[in-house]
Amino acid sequence: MDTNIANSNLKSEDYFINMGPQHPATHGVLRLLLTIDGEIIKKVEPDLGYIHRSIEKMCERDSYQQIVHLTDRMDYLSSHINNEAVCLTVENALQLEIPDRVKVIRTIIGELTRIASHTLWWGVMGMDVGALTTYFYGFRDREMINDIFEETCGARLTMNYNIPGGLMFDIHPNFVKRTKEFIAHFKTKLPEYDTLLTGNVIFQKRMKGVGILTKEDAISFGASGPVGRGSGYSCDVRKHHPYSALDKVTFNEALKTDGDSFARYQVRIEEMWESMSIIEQLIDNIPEGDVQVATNAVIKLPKGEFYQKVETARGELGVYINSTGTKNPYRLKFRSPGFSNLSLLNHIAVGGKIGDLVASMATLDLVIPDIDR
Amino acid sequence: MSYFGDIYKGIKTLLTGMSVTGKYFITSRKGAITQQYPDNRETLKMFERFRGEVVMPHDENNEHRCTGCQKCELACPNGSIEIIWDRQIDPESGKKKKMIDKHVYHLGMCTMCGLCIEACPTDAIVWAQNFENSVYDRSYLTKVLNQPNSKLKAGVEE
Amino acid sequence: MNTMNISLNITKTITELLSGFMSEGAANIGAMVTIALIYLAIFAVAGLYLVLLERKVAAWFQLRLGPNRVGYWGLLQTMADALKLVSKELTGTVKADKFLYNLAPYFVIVSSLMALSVFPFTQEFQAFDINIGVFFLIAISSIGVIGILLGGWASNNKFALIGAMRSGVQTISYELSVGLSLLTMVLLTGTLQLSEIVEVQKNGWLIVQGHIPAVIAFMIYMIAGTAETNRAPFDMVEAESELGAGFHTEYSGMKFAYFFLAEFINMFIIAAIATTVFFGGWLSPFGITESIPWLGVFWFIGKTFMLVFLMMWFRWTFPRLRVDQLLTLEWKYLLPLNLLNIILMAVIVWLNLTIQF
Amino acid sequence: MTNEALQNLISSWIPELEFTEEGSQFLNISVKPDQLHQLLSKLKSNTETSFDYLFCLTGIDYEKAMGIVYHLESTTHRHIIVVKVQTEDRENPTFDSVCDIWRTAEFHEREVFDFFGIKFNNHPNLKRLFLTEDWDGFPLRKDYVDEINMVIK
Repeated sequence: MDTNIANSNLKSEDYFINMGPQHPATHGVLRLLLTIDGEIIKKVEPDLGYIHRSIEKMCERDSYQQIVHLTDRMDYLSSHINNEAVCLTVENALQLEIPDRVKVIRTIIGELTRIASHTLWWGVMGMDVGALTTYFYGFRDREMINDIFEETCGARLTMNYNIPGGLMFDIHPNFVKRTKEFIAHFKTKLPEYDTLLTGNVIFQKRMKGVGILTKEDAISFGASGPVGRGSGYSCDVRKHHPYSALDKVTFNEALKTDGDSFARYQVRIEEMWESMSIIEQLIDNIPEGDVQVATNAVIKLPKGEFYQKVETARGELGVYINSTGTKNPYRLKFRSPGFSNLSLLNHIAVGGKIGDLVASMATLDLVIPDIDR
Repeated sequence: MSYFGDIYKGIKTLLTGMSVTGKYFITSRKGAITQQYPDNRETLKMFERFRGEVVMPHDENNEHRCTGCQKCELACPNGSIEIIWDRQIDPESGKKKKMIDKHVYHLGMCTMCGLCIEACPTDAIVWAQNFENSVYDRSYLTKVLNQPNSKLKAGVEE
Repeated sequence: MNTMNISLNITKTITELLSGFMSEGAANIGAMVTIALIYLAIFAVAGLYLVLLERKVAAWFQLRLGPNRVGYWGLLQTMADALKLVSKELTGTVKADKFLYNLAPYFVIVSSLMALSVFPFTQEFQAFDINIGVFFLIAISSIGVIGILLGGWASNNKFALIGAMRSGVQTISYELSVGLSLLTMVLLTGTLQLSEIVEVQKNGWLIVQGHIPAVIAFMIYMIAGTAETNRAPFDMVEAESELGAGFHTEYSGMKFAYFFLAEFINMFIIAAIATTVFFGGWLSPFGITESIPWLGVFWFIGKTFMLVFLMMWFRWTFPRLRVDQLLTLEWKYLLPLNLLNIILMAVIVWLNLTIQF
Repeated sequence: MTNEALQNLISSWIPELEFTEEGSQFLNISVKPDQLHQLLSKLKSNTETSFDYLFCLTGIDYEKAMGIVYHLESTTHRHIIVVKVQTEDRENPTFDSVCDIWRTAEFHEREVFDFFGIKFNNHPNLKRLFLTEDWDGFPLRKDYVDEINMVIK
C-alpha cells in the first residue's frame, strides 16, 4: 500500500536539479537535467554541445595529415590511439606497406596510453566516491608515462606522433629503459590500488549492485570497451579485429558478467595488468627499420568508403571516411565510444540515488570532448 | 552469525586500507611527487624534444635557412604561419628570385602539432623548449621568426 | 605549591579579583565575560591551527608538501585565509530568507564554543564544573544541527537543501550512538561531572578499567563522533562530487568562516570528550607527572591531538557512504551493539570485575 | 558467413535490393526508404544473420540527395554489413526510426537530425542534441554557410 503522498491531497511536483555544466562529478562540460524525488532519481536527461567544435565539419576542409592532429582533441586521454585510428584508415585505403617497427611502437605507446588513461580514471573514480587520496596515487603513476611521452614525442597529452605512413620521428634512445622502469614500478603499485580501494568495504557497498547493465542492453545501447565487458559482452576490438602489432601478442580479454559498477571497475583494473603484459611481450624485440613510408605531400584517397575500428581506453572508436578521390574527405564520421556509453546513463541510473548516479557515471569513464566532438 | 562475521571483515578491510595511507604518511619524509615549479626554475630542464615554441635558428652572421617556399604555411591546419615574400634581385646571379621578407608566426593560434616542421624541406624552423609563453597583450603572440636584415644562408637552395 | 593551585582555578580567582571593587553579582558576570573572551581567543586561534594541521596531514598522506608559502613552514597560512575571509564580500541569494540565512552561522559557532567551557584541562583549570557535564555536552552538540538545517533551507539553493536534509538525518541518528556509548562509560564512573570522571580514573583509565565493553564503546563512539561532525567517511553533507559545497554553498566571507571554524572546533570537542571519558583527561599514564598539576594540559592536548589525527586518517582513506547505507549502519549495527554493550558493562560493574590499580 | 552467402540470403527476403562491394571492405546494401525498417528488423531478428550491434549510423549529404549509412555487426558471427538509404527530398527528408530495434539509435538519430535535418518518424524525443533549439540551419549540410565561425581555407 503506497503510504506516502499517494492518497493525501498534497500535490507534489517533480524536483529538477541541474547537474552540470560546472559540476565536479561530470569531469567536463556535460549538463545532466535530473528529475529527482527526494534522493531517488526518476529521469536523467543529458544536454550536450557545450564543447562541440564540429570536428567532422573541419575534417571536410583539412588534408589527411591535418585531420590526424584534430583527433588529439577528441578523447584527449587516448589521443595516441585516436591518431593511430585515422592513420590506419588512410594507410589501408592507400594499401601502404607499414614497416614492423612502426606497428610495434604504435602498439606499445597505445598500451601505455591505455594505462595512463586508466590510472587517471582510477584516481578520479576514488575522488568521486569520496576517497581523495587515490587521486594523487593515480597521478603519480600517470606522471611517469607522461614523462616517457614527453621525451619521445615532445608533448604530454596531445601527442600527434603518428602521421599517415608511420611516425614523425624515431623513438628516443632511452624510451625502452624508461618503459621498463615504469613497468617494474607499476607492478608494485597496482596491488596497492586493490588494498586501498577495491578491498574497502565501504567502496564495495557503494559499487556493488549499482548501475546494473545486462548484456543484451549493453549490445543494444552499443556500449563498448570496459562498460560492455563489465556486462559480459566481449567487444574488445584488439581481439576481434586486431590492428598494428596486436595479432603478434597474446593477452586475455578482461570479462566480468554481473554488469554493475564494481564489475566495470574490476575490468579496468584487470586491463591494466593485460596492457603491462602486452608491453612486456613487445618491448624487448622492437624490430629495426625506418619509421616512415614515403607518401606524396598531398594524400588523395581513392574513391570509396573506408572504415577502421580501434580500441581506445574508453571503447571502440570507428573512423568512417567516404572519399570522392579529392585531397580532403567528402564525409568523415567518428563513431565515439563515449557517445554510446553516455546514452545508457539514463537506463542504469533511474531508481538509484544521487550517490549511485555519481558512482555509475565514474565507472562509465566519460570524457566530454569525445562525446561532443 | 554472519552479522558479526561481516562486521569483522569490514573492519579488517578498513584497517588494511588505512595501512596503505599510513605507510605513505610515515615515508613522506622521502619527499613529495609534486614539482615545486617556481622554486626549481634554475634546475628545471625540459626534454630536448619538448614542443615549446617554433623558432628559426640563426647562425653567428645572422643567416637562416628559410627560402620562403610556403610549404609550412600550407601544412599548418589552423593558419598560424604567414609567409610574406617578395621578388628581389639576387645580388650574385642578378635574376629575380623569391626572397623571404617576414615569416609571421601566430603563437596564439598554434596547436603545437609539428606538421610545419615536418613539411619544411630545408629544416629552417625547429622547436624551442621554453614553455613560459604567457604575455599581457595578445599582439605579443604574433612573432616574426626571421630577425631583421637577416639573409638566407648560401648553399641552402641546392 | 598551593599558590600554583589557586591561580589555576580561574573562575574563583577572577570572581574574587573583581568582587574587590564590584558587587557580588556584577563580579560573577564580569568573570564569566572575561573567561568567555579568553576561551574565544584561544579557540579561534586553535581552530585556525587545526585547519592548518588538517591540510598538512592531508598533504603528507597524499605525497604532497601542503601549505609552505605563507609564513615559515606555512604556519601563517590559515591566518591569511581568515584575513581573506574577513575581507570577502558577504554575498547572498536574492530570494533567500534573509533573517534565518544570517542567523544560521551563529547557531553553529555558538553551540561549538559553548561546549568548550566544561572541559577539565588540568586539576582545577575548568571554566564551569557543572555536575551534569556529559549530558550538557550531548545536548549542546545537537543545537549545531539546527544551524546547518537553517543554513541549507534558508539559502534557497537546491543543492544546499539536499545537503541540509542529509545532515539533519545523519546527526539526529548518530547522536543516539554518541549518547549511548558515553552512557556505558558513565555506568563505570557513576557520575556525570567531568572532573569527577577524571578523579575516578586516577586508579586506571576508564578504557583500561572497563576493558572489553569500554573498547567497544570507544570504537562506536569514534564512528558516531566522526559522523556527528559530518566528516568523511560520512561527509554526505558537503559531498564535493555530488552536491558541490552542500549546505554552505551560498555563504561567503565571515559567515562561511563560522561554518568552517565550527566544523573544526566540533572535531576538537569530539576528540576532547573521548580523551576525558576514555583516556583519563589530564592524567599522565601512571601518575608520573602527578606532582606538577599544570603539566596536565599537555597530556590533555596530546591525547586530543592523537584522536584528531585518527579522525583525519579516516578522512583521507575512506570513500563516502551513501545516505541510506549510513542510516542502516547506525540503526542496524551501531544501536544493537551499543545496547548489548551497556548490558555487558552493567554486568561487569555489578560483579565489579573492573581492573583497578 | 561470407558476403556471397549473406547476399543470397538477404536478396531472398526483399527482391529489389542492390548489392555492391566495390569501394568498401564490406557488403553494401542500398534499400528504398519504405522497406528500410522491415529489412533492418529482419536482419536483426533472423538467427543466421543476427546483426544485433549497430555500431555506426552516419548521415551524409550527397548534394542531390540526403542519405544515411548503417554499419551493422553481429556479435555472434562477427560479420559486418553496411545498409544505405537515400531520399531526393531535401526540404523534408524523413526515414523510419530504428530506435525500437537498437536503443543506441536514439542518440545517433538525434545527432543526424541535429546536423542534417533528417526527421525520423516515431522517434521518442526528436530534439536537437548538440545545438541550441533556436539554431537555424543544419551545419553538416554541404550548402550550410556561416560566415562567422567557418574559416574557409
